[in-house]
Parts: sequence; C-alpha cells; structure tokens
Amino acid sequence: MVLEGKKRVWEDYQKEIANDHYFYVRSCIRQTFFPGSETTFLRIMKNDLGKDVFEDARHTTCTGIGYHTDIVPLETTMTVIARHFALMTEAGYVNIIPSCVTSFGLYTEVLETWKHFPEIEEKIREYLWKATKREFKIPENLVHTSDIIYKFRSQIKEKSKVSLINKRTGEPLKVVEHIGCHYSKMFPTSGVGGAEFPSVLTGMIESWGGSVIDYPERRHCCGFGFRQYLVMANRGYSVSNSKKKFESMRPFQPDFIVANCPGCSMFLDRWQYTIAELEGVTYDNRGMGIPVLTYEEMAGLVMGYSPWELGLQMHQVSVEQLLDKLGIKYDKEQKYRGAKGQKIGEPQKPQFLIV
Amino acid sequence: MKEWGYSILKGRQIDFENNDFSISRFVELHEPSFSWCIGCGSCTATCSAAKFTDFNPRKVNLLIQRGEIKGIEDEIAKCMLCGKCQLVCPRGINTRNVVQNIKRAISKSYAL
Amino acid sequence: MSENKQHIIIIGGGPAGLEAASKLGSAGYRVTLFEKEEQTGGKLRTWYKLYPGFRLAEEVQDFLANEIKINVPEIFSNAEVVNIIPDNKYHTVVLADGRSFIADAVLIATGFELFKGEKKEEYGYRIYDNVITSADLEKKLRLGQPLTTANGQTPARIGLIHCVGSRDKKVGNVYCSRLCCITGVKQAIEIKHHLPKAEVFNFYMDMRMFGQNFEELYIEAQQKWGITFIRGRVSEVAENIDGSLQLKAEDTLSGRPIKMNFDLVVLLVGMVPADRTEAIGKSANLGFTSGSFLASADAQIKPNETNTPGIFVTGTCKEPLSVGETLSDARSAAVRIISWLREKREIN
Amino acid sequence: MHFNLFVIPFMAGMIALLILLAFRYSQWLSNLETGDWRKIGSNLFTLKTIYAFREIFMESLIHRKVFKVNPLLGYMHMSLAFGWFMLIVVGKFEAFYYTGKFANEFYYPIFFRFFEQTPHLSTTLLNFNASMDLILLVVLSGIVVAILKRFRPGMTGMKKITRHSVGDRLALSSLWMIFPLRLLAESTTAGFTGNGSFLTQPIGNFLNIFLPLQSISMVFWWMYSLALGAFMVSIPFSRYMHIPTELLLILLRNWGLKTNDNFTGFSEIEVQSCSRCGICIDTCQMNSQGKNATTQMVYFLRDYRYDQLKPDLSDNCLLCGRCTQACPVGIDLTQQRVLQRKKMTFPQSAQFKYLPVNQDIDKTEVVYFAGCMSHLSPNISLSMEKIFKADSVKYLFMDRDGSVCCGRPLKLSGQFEAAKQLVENNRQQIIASGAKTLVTSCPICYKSFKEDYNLKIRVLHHSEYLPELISQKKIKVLPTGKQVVFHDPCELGRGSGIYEQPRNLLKKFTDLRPLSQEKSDSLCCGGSLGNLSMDTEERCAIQKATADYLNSGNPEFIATSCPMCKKSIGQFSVAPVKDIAELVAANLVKIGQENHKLLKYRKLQDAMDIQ
Repeated sequence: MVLEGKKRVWEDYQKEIANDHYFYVRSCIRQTFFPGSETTFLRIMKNDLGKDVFEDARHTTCTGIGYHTDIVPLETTMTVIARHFALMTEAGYVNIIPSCVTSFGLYTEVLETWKHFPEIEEKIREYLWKATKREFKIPENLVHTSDIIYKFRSQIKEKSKVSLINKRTGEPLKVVEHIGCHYSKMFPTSGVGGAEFPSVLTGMIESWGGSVIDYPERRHCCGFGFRQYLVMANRGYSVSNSKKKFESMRPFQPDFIVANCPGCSMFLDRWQYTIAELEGVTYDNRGMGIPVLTYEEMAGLVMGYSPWELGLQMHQVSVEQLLDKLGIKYDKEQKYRGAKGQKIGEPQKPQFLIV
Repeated sequence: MKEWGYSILKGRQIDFENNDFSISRFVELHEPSFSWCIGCGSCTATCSAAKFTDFNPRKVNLLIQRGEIKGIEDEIAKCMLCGKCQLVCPRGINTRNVVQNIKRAISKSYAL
Repeated sequence: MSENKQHIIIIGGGPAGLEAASKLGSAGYRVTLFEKEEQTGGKLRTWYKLYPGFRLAEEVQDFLANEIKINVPEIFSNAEVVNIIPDNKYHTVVLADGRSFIADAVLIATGFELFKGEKKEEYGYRIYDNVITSADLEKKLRLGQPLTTANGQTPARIGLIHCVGSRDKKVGNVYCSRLCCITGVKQAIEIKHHLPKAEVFNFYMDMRMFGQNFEELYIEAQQKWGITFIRGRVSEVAENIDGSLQLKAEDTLSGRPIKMNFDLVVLLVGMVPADRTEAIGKSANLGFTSGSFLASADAQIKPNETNTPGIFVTGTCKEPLSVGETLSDARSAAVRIISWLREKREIN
Repeated sequence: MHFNLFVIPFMAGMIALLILLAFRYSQWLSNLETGDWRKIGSNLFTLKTIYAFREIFMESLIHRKVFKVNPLLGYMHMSLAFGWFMLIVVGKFEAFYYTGKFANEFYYPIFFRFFEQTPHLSTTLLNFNASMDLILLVVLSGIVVAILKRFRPGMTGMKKITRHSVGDRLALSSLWMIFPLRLLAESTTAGFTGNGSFLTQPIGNFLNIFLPLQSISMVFWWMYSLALGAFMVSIPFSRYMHIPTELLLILLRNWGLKTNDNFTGFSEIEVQSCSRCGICIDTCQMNSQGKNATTQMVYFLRDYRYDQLKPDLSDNCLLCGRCTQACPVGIDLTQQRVLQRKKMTFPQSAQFKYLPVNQDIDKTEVVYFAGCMSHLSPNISLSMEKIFKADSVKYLFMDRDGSVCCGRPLKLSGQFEAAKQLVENNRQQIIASGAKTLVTSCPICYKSFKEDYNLKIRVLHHSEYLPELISQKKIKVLPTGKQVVFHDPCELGRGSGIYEQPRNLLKKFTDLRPLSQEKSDSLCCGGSLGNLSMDTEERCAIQKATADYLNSGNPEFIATSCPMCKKSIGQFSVAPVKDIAELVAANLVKIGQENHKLLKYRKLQDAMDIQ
C-alpha cells in the first residue's frame, strides 16, 4: 500500500465544511438504536467545541427508507426535504447537517436534481407552499455529521483523554472503517476522500492514534439494503453481504469496526450475532465478535466519556474487550442501569456468541 | 434452533480461489482445444439438445474452466453427441471430445 | 528563408513527425522540426517490443534516425511549441521561450500521452504496490528488469485489465483506444516469455483484433501460451493482507460475478492526446474529436487536412494509431503537404 | 530311440506352448455366446469346414491377401509361414521314408540331420535332402526380407512399421535366429559327415577348412533347439500368438461366428489373430493424409492385448472401415474399436428425459428423417421435400423442428446405453407415424435405423429410395450430361454395402466417371463422427486430401449422398459438391411435361452450375 497515492486521491476530494452554526437533523435509525450517539455528538459540539448546533423537534424522517423501498414517490420525498430546509430557513440557519448517511445522500441527490432541473424545484416549492405555507432557501452548506467530526478531529485530539492505542502492547489499534454507501458512492465529490478511498473516518482514526485496515471487501455494502432487510425472506441476502465483509476482514484481526452510517453500524453489529447463531462462526479469535462503534461513540471514548453514557450497552457484540484494550475503566454493575441508577434489565444471552 | 425465516446465501459469485479445477485440468490435458473458446455461442445456437431443453454447451465449458462444477454432471448428460457444434465452431474446438472428457473426468473410474 | 524553398514546420519529433520530416526533406523542402524533449523518438524510446511480430521498438527508432540523417531536416530539441498564429499566406509558430518561426505549412504531430492510471481510482494504481500500467511493464522489459512483485517475489498469477481509460464515459473518454487490446495480448505473451509458469488472465470488454496478424496473435496467446481471456470489465481492485490483489469483475459469458486473486495487475492504459495538443489546436482554430484529439477535415478523403488551410495533422494527435499506422499516416501527410504546397505556388 | 540332451529346450518349449494354448483357447471358447455354439454345431459337418481349411491354406500359409496388397510383403509372409510348414511336412515324410514308420519321436524329423549323419545314397533321400535345403533357402530369403523391412520399411511398400513391445522383440529375435541356426547346425554337421545337400554341404565343406566342426556343430544344435524353445514359449506372450489363433478364427468364422454388439470369446480370438502386418497403417488416412501413425488398429489391438489401452488412442479413429476392408486376417476392426470404447465408457453418462414424446403424430406413408447433419446442409432436406411433393406421396418430415439424434454417434463413442434412450424415443415416433417406409438422408442415421432400431418397416437411404421412384416412374429426371464422380460415404458404402444404387441413379442422368479408389476402397471424407479426439488441423488435412483426390479428374460435380461428406469435401473442393438428392431435385421433370419444361430446367441447371 502506498499511502502517498491515497493522499493524492484525498486531495482531489476535499469539500467545504462550514465552521459553525449548524442546523442538525436526526436519523431515524441512529436515534432508535444508538440514541447515545446523537447525544454525544451534540455534547461534543456544544460543550467541548463550543459550536452552535440547533435542532428543531418538528423535523421528520427524510422518507429515505420509504423512498429506497419504492413506497414514497420522489415528489413527496422532495417536499418533505424541502420542509426541512424551510425549518432551517425559519430558524435562521444556512448550514444543514444530517446525522443519517441516507438522509445526507438523499439531500445531495435532491439538491443535484434541482440544480439540473430548476422546474422541479419550482414545482416542489409550490407543493410545499400548498401543503404547509412554508418557504425555504437552498442550504449553503450540506455536510454529513461525520464530516463535522472529521473537520474538528484535531481539536478533539487536543482535548482527548484516550488514544486509539492498545494500552497493553502500545500498538495502534487496527480499525476497520466502514463508509455508508449513500455517503459518497452516488456523488463521489460530496464525500471527503471520494468514493473509492473515503478518508472521513480514516482521518479521525489516524489522528486519534489508530491504524486503518484496508481489506479487500472494504468498499462492499454492509448488506442492510432497505428492501432486503425489511422483507424477512430477503434477509438472507442482507446477512450474506455482511458475512462477505467479515470473512474478508478476518485475516487482518481488527480490534473494532467503526461506521459513519447508522444502518451500517446497526447491521455490522447485529448480523455478527445472527451469523454466530446460524453457523456457529465469529470473526475474531475468541468467539466474542468484533465490536462495532459509531464514529460518535469512537469520538466519545476518545474524549473520555463513560461507555455506558455513550450507550455502548446497546450493542450486541460486547465492547468490554475493546474498553480493556483502550485501558478505559468501566463499572460492570452500571452497564444495565438507567440514568437514575435503576435496573433496566439484562438481555438474554446468545447461544453461541460470547458476551 | 430458532426459526429465522431466512438463511445465509452462498451467492452467485465465482470464487476462483476456492473452486474445483480437477475436471478443467483433466479435460485440458486430454483435449487442449477445450480452452480455446471465445464465447461466440454458435455451438449452443445449433445444439440439437438445446432445442428441447435448457442446455448451453458454451456455458458448461466456461463454468468448468472457472471451476464451477456443481451440477455439471446433469448438464453434460443432456448432450446427444451429434456433433453439430463441432461443425460450426469457428475456433476448431473438438467439442465432442471435450464432452467425452468431461464425462470421463466426472466418472470416478477415469478421474486419473 | 530561401526565396524559392517553401518552408514546413513540424511540431513533434515522435515517429509521425520524424517520418514526415524525412519524407518532406527528401522531396527538397525546407523542414524544421520542434521537439519538446531532449531527444526525438517519442514514446518509442520507452517501449520494448512491438506487436504483432515482437520487433524491438529500438529498431524502428534506428530506422527513423537513419532516415533523418540522410534527409537532414532542421531539428530543434527542448523546443516546446505553445501556439500557432494562422494567417492566409504564412503561419507563425510560437515557442515557449518566445521565439517564433514562419512557415508555408505546419504539420502537427504532437502525439499522445497514456491515460493516467490513477484516474481510475478503483484500480488503485499508485496506491496498491502491485498494480502497474502497460507503460510501466514496457519500461521494466526494456531496461531488462525482472518481472517481480513489489516485494521481489516471482508472480504466480498476473492479470491484465483492458480498456483502462477507454470506452469509459466516467473518465470522459468514450472512444476506443483500439491498440490496448493487441498490446494486452502482446504483453500477456511477453509475460509468458519471461515467466513460463505464471498464469496470465486478460479481462476484456471486446477483443478488437483489427490489424494484420492480430487475431492470429490472440489465438497464439490462447493456444500456445495458455492465456485465459475473461470477458468482463474489472470493477474494483483491492489489496489482500499479503499484498496480493483481489479483482472483481463479471464473467459476462457465464453471467456471474467473479472474484480472483492476483500477484500483479497490469492496467492497459489507453491513448489520450498529448497535453499541449489542445492549446495548439485551439490557437490554430482546429476542430476536435469527442476524445479531444485533433479532427481531420474529412475522415475518408482529407485525413491529414484540418479546417485551417496549411495546417495539417498526422499520427496519434488525431487518433490512436499503431506505430505502423502512424508511419503510413505520416507519409500520407507528407504527400498531401507536397501537393498542397505545389497548388499554393501555382496560385501565387 | 533317438535322443540327445540338446532336444530338451525344444521339447520343453513345445510342451509349454501346448499347455498355454490349451489354457487360453479353453478360456476364449468358454466366453462364446450360446448362439455361437449352436452355429458351430450346425456347421461343423458341412462344406463350410472344408472351405475353412482352404482359407487356412490360402491365407495363413500362402498369405494371398497380403500378396495382393504388396507382393514382396506377401512373399515374406509366405516364405516364413508356408516355408516353415513345408519344412515340418517334408521333414516328417523324410523321417517316415527313412525309418519306415510314421510314428517317430516328436523332435526326430526336426533334428533329422543330427540323428542321421550317414550320407544318403538313395535318389529319393537325396531328393528329400535337396528339398529340405531348398525350403530352408526360401525361408531364409523371407528372413532377409523381414530384416530389411525392419530397418528399411519403405522397400516392402510399408510406410510405417509397427512398433513392437519388448516381448515382441524377444520373440522376433528368436524367430530370426531359428533358421540361420538351423542352417549353421546342418551345415557344420554336413561339413564333417557329408549328409548335407546343395546349400548346407558347400557351406559345411567351406567351414570345415578352418574350423573343428565336429565339436562346433553340437553348439549350433543346442542353439537351434534353444531358439526354437524360446520362440515356442514366447508365442503366447507375443504377437506370434496370431499364428495358432488365426487357424481357430478362420474355422469359427466359416462356421458363421462374428462380432456383434458384445465383446465375446470370438472377439477375443479376433484380437489375438492380428499378425501386426501393419497393412492397416498404410490404408489409414489418418496416417497417409493426417500424418498420424500412432493410432491405427495394429497399435490399438497391441495395447489392448497388453492391457494398456488408453481412451485417447481408442477415441482417435475415423471408424471409416478402410482397415477392416484391408485386413488380411479379416478381423472386424471397426467393431473391435467400438466395443473397446464401450468397455471404457462411463456409467449413467447421459439422460434424455427432456425429449418430447409426441404420440399424437399424423399417420403417413413415408416418414422422412433428415438427420442432424442435414440441418447444417439444409438444401438436402429441401430437395427431398421437393421430390416427395413431385411424387405426391404423403410424407412426414419427422425432424423438421430440430432433430433428436439417431443415437449412432453415442454408440460409436461407446455409450451404448445412452444411445438406446435416443433409439427408443425415435423408434416410438416412427412407429406412431404408421409409415410403411422410413427414408433418411444421413448414412449415419441409416445404419443406426437398420441395425439398432428393430423396425418392422422398410428402411431406405435416399440413395436407394430415389432410384426406386425413378424405376417406378414416379419421378423423372432430365439427363444433364455433366461429368460427375461419386464419393462413397463410409457408413453407406463400407458400412452398409450400398455401392451400386447411387451409381445407377447417377448414370441415369449424368456422365458418371469412375475413380481409382472407389466403393470399398473409397476414401473417407474426414468428417467422421467416429473420431472423437482428432484435432481440427488433422481433420482438415484429411478433408482437403480427399477433396483434392476427388477433384483430380476435374469433374463438373462431385456427387455424394451424405450431408457430412458434402460439408467436409465442400470446404476444400474446387468442383461443387452435391448430394444426389440435390442433383435429382434440380433436374426433376414432371411426368409428361418433359419437353414443355425443358428450357426452364436447363436454365435452372445453369444456375446450379454457377452456384
């Protein structure tokens, strides 16, 4: 691997990321399965970096799931997104930062469409007006929230308490970075580092002390695929894709996986359990699986936040093995306790996967 | 065991590194023209058997070369050995001997 | 400039420029040739052997150099032409250092560059250690370097990817570079010359074996050298933990995706016009093809003329051509320039 | 009692040979089919046995057929076989005359000159003596030819000599040694006793000048006996097994036995009767045109005998039948090849359940089966249809929409069971059509229909059917006067014995010219479905050579009656190659309208020429 070559590619794919004053749009999947991640993002942005991040509780789904499953027509999707832009405009913001990679992709797609077909934009403005009596301005800056963390990776590094280094060996942790397909595969220029060698997560991992694994199936989809997952009979297709990735990363013995897409984080985590139960296989050497983090969780750990405040107990593959490597102290007792210290109940133990 | 309602699929990808080339090697040894195919498809177009069933001599040849030999036995059994394919092959492939050697490779007694 | 000798300027000292220069020189014209490099010879200087007969590129270089010696045109090396100022009677050719020259006719023979392999990011050229281009391979062979992987091992399996930068709208080149196919066949055989035990696979979209003995060489590659041709464009290259490469393509003839490992991958990069061709062409008000090559006035009957009278084109600045075709085209250009200059003199 | 220790090697060899022969013969005979024994029983005491002995004399001793092919090679075989036979017979009579009793020690006549060293006085004995020397001279001359042939194969007309195994070489060397040693033994004895004749005596006298013959001669008698013994013992393990086996073969064959679809004891006897004369190598086009002299029947049978037969060799044969026709021993070589392929075939290799079973077939008079190959030469079936229509006969074109193969290609490849599936499918359809006549355009199919289908209706190739139509005045063809040569398709000619019908048909309306190699001697077109492993270049070489041969007299047309032959020859032929069906169809005239339509048909014909 010639790193210089990658850097050259990265230079070609740099994009403008606004410095402050963001209108934040949450993700359906992330807020459901990794609610701690979004909290962490806001906490880092507001408390640690002192940025202005605004969110409006009235914002809805972007309809991405419905759109990609052919349930919601494009005009509806565009109108819903236009409403988000209107909420942003009304709040006096120009920079929009979706938490979801699919939303990010969809926003990008909509803006690109309008750029080439202004008449469609006009039509959507009309629809939105008819439906809600709202108006909007096109966002000046649209980036994904992982782009924001990428932008401030050095500041986070400065304030960090933990490095992505194996405390016991002193070696950098080997990290698999997984980029959501909708981040840059549709519009390579809209992703940091492009579509083939995206550097948004690589940038974070490397500046926080870890090393990135470039394994053969790195580019491959996690397998989520809305249509595939939503219909039970098709889930075999979904899990097979994840399995392909795990098999490919296995020889590299990664310490953990990090993804910038909520769906990917979810499926790379959960499917490890499913594969273990179906076939009796895990892709680490100890039968425990490879821990999967969202980039917010990774940043939170680096910032020294408590793993249970980050919501790491919500993961299927247990993260304790990773916390031990990082040298992070944690209280086992606190894992399944709520904010007020009450017991929230423990999940059932899987048959094969060791937790 | 739980009822999952789905299972992990093998996929359609030709996994070259883990495929079985025993038939391919055997046929190539005994009939080198086996690997001269350029995929024009005239054999399949003229094939007597292909007129009646889903049989594609070009594809059988190719899949064996790629080491994809699952179910090849049933496929090759469809050949009537009439020899029309050999008459139309532009590369001069000895198609009947290819078929013959595929069968020979499959049958255990002549595997070596 | 002598009164009765008409003056022709040739831009580019590759095979096309040299061949036209010697032919025009032997016809008694005053010929001035500008070569941007230190030496003439163009890409021939970096190529090892030529298809389909495996003749040394060096021999053609020698042939051209000999011809030039006999017909003594004036050659300026390290002379980069920046633009042409066309005029009714004489055209002015301006060099980068500010000097300018006038001529009755100008022949553009600026040639080609090879498509930059790194533009096809998914193939990882200059990122993965064991991905090289066809030009890199030629260089290795010409210098007599052993064919090894980056860590000095003898590669057991080598893959050649056709159409890199050609027939590819995504990189802006919809045209067929047409010579990469036969180059792929030639190089596959050359690899077998050096590494008889290696397995060689070519991934192609179409095999365009248009030239004399090209198809025969393709057959030889299959039958004598056991080279495998897989119809399918490689979608991506990735690196395995041991530095070998995983290729993904569709084996379109079986209708199935295929995944294979290779120790060395060669990208058969296509031809694109040389960097300065566009600027020179624009300065002389010339037309361009879809691939930004210089357009002929007419593909059938005016292959070497342009839409600016007195400015001619030859060689690979107008389309991808083989060495043999380039030399023929240069001769054709020379003949056309001679007849055009005669007509011009008669009118005057 | 005549005895000397040196006779022991000979006697031991002789006894060993007899035991081994008895053992092997009983093995083969026990593998005969029951029907075979019935045939033997009913033919044993008939003239057939006498014919058999006549054939044994003509072929095993005189080698008439070899003589026909090549006189020098024939002489070699005859001088050895007949000469040796005569040495034994005359020697026996000599001993009988000398001792006055018929029963002597077995070895006594053979070593007569050792035991009877007194010079003869009676004229009869002197004549006997001279005869024996003469016969020995003849045999020795044969040996000389054999040795020369071994080192200069060209001189006997053989292009390639058979390659021998180690065992064969031992047998061959001992055989070559026998008669020179006999000459030396008798000459050295004559040298000091004077019991020799015109050959042995002068040599003996000459040697006596400088050699102590009395002591030396014993050495030669020993060596002579040893050579004889060695040869006897090596017979069952070498190609010389053919000598005793061929006698048995001729008897059995004359009693009506032949090799069918199963490999029986008789087939084994056929295999063992091969003398490896190598005539099959010369006659084989794969050798003469394809430059392949490694696959012929002589090698095939040798490899089989030594249990070393490989599919690649077995599959590499055109099955054209030229060698069978030429084989001086009369072995059904083509069938031998097919049966070995059958032995080497793979179980459950084919499955044709996908074939349509169409019982709902229109009843018809004639069912027409074009055959797979005709589909690649469609003008043949078009012509046949035109003829059927001219005849106004009700016919069914059975394989119009894609053909189910007749099964013969599979059978030729050895896959008898697979072929049966196809046979059964087609058979049902043919029966369901209710036709009284089956006509086919493909000789390959024809042979299959004839031999494997067990049809109760008439089966005709169109070369039989068309002349029938003409003689019954159902169709009429216009004479063209064109010069035509006829190429016999292997499966039709040698395979099915149809030589005259197509010729008679052509003579009716063309100027049919003879060829030097025709009928049973005709060349194979090279297209052959029988050969599985021959490469395309070699195939093309044969196709081209045959095409060149047929074109050598510059005919206006080359006529044939097989789609495969038409295609094979057509690729390389200067003159247009036409199936006789095409020629008939193109020159067809409606009965009663000959003059009226004459001009139009002439024009058609010219158009055909151009084409």
